[in-house]
Amino acid sequence: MNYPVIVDVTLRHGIADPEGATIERALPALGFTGVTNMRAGKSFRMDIDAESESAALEKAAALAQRLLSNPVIENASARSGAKG
Amino acid sequence: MNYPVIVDVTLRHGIADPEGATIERALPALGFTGVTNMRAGKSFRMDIDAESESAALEKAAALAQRLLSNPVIENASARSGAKG
Amino acid sequence: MKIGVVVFPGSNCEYDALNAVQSLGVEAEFIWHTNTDVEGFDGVILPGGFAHGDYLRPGAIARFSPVMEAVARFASSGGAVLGICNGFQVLTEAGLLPGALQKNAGLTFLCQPTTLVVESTASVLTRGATKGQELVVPINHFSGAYTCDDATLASLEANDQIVLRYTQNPNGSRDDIAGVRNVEGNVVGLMPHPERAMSTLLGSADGRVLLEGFVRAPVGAH
Amino acid sequence: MTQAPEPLHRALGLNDEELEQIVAVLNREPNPLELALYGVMWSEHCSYKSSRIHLRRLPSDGAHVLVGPGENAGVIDAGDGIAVAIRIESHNHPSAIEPYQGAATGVGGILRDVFTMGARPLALMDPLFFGELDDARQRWLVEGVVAGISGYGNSVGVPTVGGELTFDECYASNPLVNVLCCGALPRERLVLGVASGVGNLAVLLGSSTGRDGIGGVSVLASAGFSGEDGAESLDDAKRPSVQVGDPYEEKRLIEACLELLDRGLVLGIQDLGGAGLICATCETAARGGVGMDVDITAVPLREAGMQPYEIMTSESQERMLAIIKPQNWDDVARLCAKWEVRASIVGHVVEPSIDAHGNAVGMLRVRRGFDGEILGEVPARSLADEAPLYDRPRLRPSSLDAMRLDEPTSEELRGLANEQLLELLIDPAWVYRQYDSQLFLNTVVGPGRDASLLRLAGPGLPASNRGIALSTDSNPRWCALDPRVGTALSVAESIANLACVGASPKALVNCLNFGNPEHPEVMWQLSESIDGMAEACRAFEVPVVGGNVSLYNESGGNDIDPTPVVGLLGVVDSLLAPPPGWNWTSGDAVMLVGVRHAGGANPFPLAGTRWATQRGRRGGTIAPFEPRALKETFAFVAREISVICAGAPSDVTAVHDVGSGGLATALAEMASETGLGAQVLELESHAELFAEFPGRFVMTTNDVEGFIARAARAGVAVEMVGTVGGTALAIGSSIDLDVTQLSARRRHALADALHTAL
Ligand SMILES: Nc1ncnc2c1ncn2[C@@H]1O[C@H](COP(=O)(O)OP(=O)(O)O)[C@@H](O)[C@H]1O
Ligand SMILES: [Mg+2]
Repeated sequence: MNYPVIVDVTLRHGIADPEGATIERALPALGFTGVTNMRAGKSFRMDIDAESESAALEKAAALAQRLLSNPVIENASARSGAKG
Repeated sequence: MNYPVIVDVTLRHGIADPEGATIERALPALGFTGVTNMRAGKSFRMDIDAESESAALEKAAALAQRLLSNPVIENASARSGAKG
Repeated sequence: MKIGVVVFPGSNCEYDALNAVQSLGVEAEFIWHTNTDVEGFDGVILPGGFAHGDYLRPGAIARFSPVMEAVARFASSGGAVLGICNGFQVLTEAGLLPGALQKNAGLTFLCQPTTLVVESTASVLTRGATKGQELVVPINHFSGAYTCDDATLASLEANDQIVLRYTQNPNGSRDDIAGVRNVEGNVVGLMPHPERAMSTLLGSADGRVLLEGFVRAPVGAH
Repeated sequence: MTQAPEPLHRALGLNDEELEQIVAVLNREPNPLELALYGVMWSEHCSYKSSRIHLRRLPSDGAHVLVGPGENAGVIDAGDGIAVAIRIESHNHPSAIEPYQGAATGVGGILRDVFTMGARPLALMDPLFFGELDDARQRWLVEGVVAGISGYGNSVGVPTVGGELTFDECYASNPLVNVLCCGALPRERLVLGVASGVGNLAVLLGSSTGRDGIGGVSVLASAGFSGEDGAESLDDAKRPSVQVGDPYEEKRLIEACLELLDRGLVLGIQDLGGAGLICATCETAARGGVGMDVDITAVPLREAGMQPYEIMTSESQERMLAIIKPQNWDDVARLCAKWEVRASIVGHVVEPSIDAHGNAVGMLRVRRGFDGEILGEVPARSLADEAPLYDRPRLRPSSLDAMRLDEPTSEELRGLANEQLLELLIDPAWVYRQYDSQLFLNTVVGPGRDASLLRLAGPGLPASNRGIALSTDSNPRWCALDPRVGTALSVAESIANLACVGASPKALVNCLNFGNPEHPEVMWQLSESIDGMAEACRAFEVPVVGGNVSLYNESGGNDIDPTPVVGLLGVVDSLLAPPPGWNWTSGDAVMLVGVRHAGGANPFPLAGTRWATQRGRRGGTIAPFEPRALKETFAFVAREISVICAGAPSDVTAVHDVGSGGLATALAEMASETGLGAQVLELESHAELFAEFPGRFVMTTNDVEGFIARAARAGVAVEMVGTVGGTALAIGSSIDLDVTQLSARRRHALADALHTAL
């Protein structure tokens, strides 16, 4: 079976995020106030061939660790990409 | 009140995704098979000051449209970032 | 004749653009991005660089700078506007030019000479060149792959809006597109850097024909 | 059995004698915060305690030297009212952990060293050393480091114009990432980081402060220093984190600082590098002979709950300290606001205290509020300048004699020269094409040639037709066999590279990458290498204006080969036309310029060559260093080329020095760049194809007699060895290669080894 999966990659706590900070600084000028703690991250959607959804998620988690994220500065997690 | 919100930005259907394609090509060499349709996207987490969660999500959706995505090539949507 | 070079925080080719224009004997001045008008200028250049660090997307934050409203007004009244590299990205983000620029197909920054073909001379940038002319001009970018949907491409073709193409596509740009213009031809954007090809001492003087065209008396001014 | 907890000073990297010395300085026990300050400031990285006594042997004088070693960057007078600043540094260990950010923050740091002097950074170089690429981790390191330099350098808007790329198994777990920056300023604007004038303010500019790179001090987090129970775990929030570079912040910081200097609003600026705020404040105070009060509550923080020692020692990037007069504060704040650079008053310059002997002693006081509690108080100079200096034991490695006798010979490999040559050809373009090498419209010769050559021009500089040339060089294999001679030859090699673009050397900076200084063999290597550098710099009359020492480059107890990297700055007096480069023309005569044979017993030494190393032969005796003939050859070549740069006609059409890979490689590189072959006469021996020793150049000319006559007048040996033309590179009976094939092989070698697309 083929399962849609999403891997989310976010910066680890305490790691500086210049991109998020720069976006946040730009917001007031655009009329957006009250937005704080902006953090930029990445996501990857893919279809995974596996026995079950949980097997697909496991595979995605391994992929996330090995290739899609840099564990020194990022956290990664996998979730189902099926429309809820 | 302050609500955690996540904005997901993905490439529009039909727009080429060299990053996703490159990752997909690299997978078999790393021992990952059966992964297809890899698409790279972005996500932004933030805290939004609003009356209600739905107001926060509305604000985030506007932000997503106006700044966080480029509608020429990307789609964007907002969701609650609270731990489910 | 006076050319304005817009400076956003993070721009880094502003001096190069200024020097290139001045080397053609034309007056040029910086315009700080918080300015709300571009009055007194006969042409405006958005230079290369990394405005706002290229964070989010190249040009995404810069296009909201106050000066961009002025640039849009200037453009709609027929003023000559040129976006080079990051400036091109800003113009597409601002909707002043069609399409978008994505990461290079190879996912690395590229600094190398490219050969361009002039596809249309109906623009403020290429009016001094001849159709089919080949020019050696360097590229220096990470996000230079020109992207648009099929309908946009068809209309670009139909309206002769593709101004420059690469002879050997370096970055995965759709249809080898290196530069485009708006329908009227007074707004042009390109990824290669003509201001870096102004003298054989630096490798090529082929950019001169482009910038000389740009700094010529404005369209419809005579 | 529970182990006794390690005493705090040792956990902070201070030994018992150092603690005693601190107690003597303070006349009391230091408190934990004070101990932490000494821990970082007296670390090897900040204090050079193992190398300083040796570095003093390097010559640093010259009539044109404006600022020598010891400042943030060396500065020379380049003429026409322009001063040029140059500096090199390593970022080896951070790059091994997180290659992208490690390399990126290395670039950021070296830029700050240069604009601290008031100079606008105009060029970067990046000597890189990795293990062999058949290992996936090395490929990951290479891609990450190159992407990091590209990502930061391009965005901050300073061209990266050259570097080096070396692969050797000794760097497998300890890659070296060195970065050099060169900048220029109007001569009269030179500023030094001095905090003079009681009542003046220390203003922190740039990023907020987080827990980034709190190196050795991180042990405090688990040492119960914060007053909590010592069992506090190193959870995610407390773990010292990787420094993340923000080139956008740095770009604004550069522009803001240069504008502050232009407008005369600052008395001095100092970058925050290793050891962060403590280093910047104590160094500026020590230089000015004054005291400084630092208010930790005035430092903008990125994270909650940071301890005073964390605030004082954090290595958060993109920060500078400016010393200003109080009446200028409003203007400074306004200017910083324009560039969106944060500015906060964090320090006050105060009167020095008078000690028991009646001497004025500038005290650095860390306070909670300028009128608040004093958390720590130490003499600024004791932190900045009075770290203990060590003359560590040195020992010539016992294995050296046997190694030197193990001479590689070419005998058994005759007949395979074609393939051997192809194996040596690597075009580093895959690396440098990721770097913007053209910013500022100055780059006449960019990366990929012998040396880089730039117009000496930039925003705010007086007009000039001069050019500056830059080259970085090292040869760890030579240095492993003979650190003294190997280093001297590396300096010579660097001068040869400059000569190829018509430049004569004006100043040298060095980055001494060595192993563990507690190994006597490493200290011997370091000391020998410094002597070799000193000897070469004296012989060639090149002052050493700065340097950096990176020790403890080891892994699993194995030290890297000694890797002294030299960065050389040269000047071309008139740069109106590009130098000829490698592009030879059909019909030209190929001339071998310089002494054809190495001095000493072996005319074509293969020891330490790339050819020998590639075949696992790491022994032998390298060529001796004989400066007299080298000097004449370098001067001749530099003159021949500088004439062309000045716009005069010349019969010389191409030039390339014979460097790593030897004569065959130099010829192959010229053929490959031009797409044109050459017929070269039989060489004296197979070894001549690949032997390495500086002092030889390949030049082509369309007037053989004229060229030979000029060389004869200069007393320089030249021989015509072949003719350019055809589709093959043929060298006697040993090499015959199709140029198209050779070029393709060279162009793809690196991308193929990295398993990536070109
Ligand atoms: N890491 C790098 N970054 C930029 N340029 C590089 C790098 N490595 C090598 N180069 C460039 O490639 C050319 C060849 O380098 P190298 O083989 O070390 O030269 P040489 O042996 O003549 O000193 C030089 O111009 C150098 O600047
Ligand atoms: Mg060389």
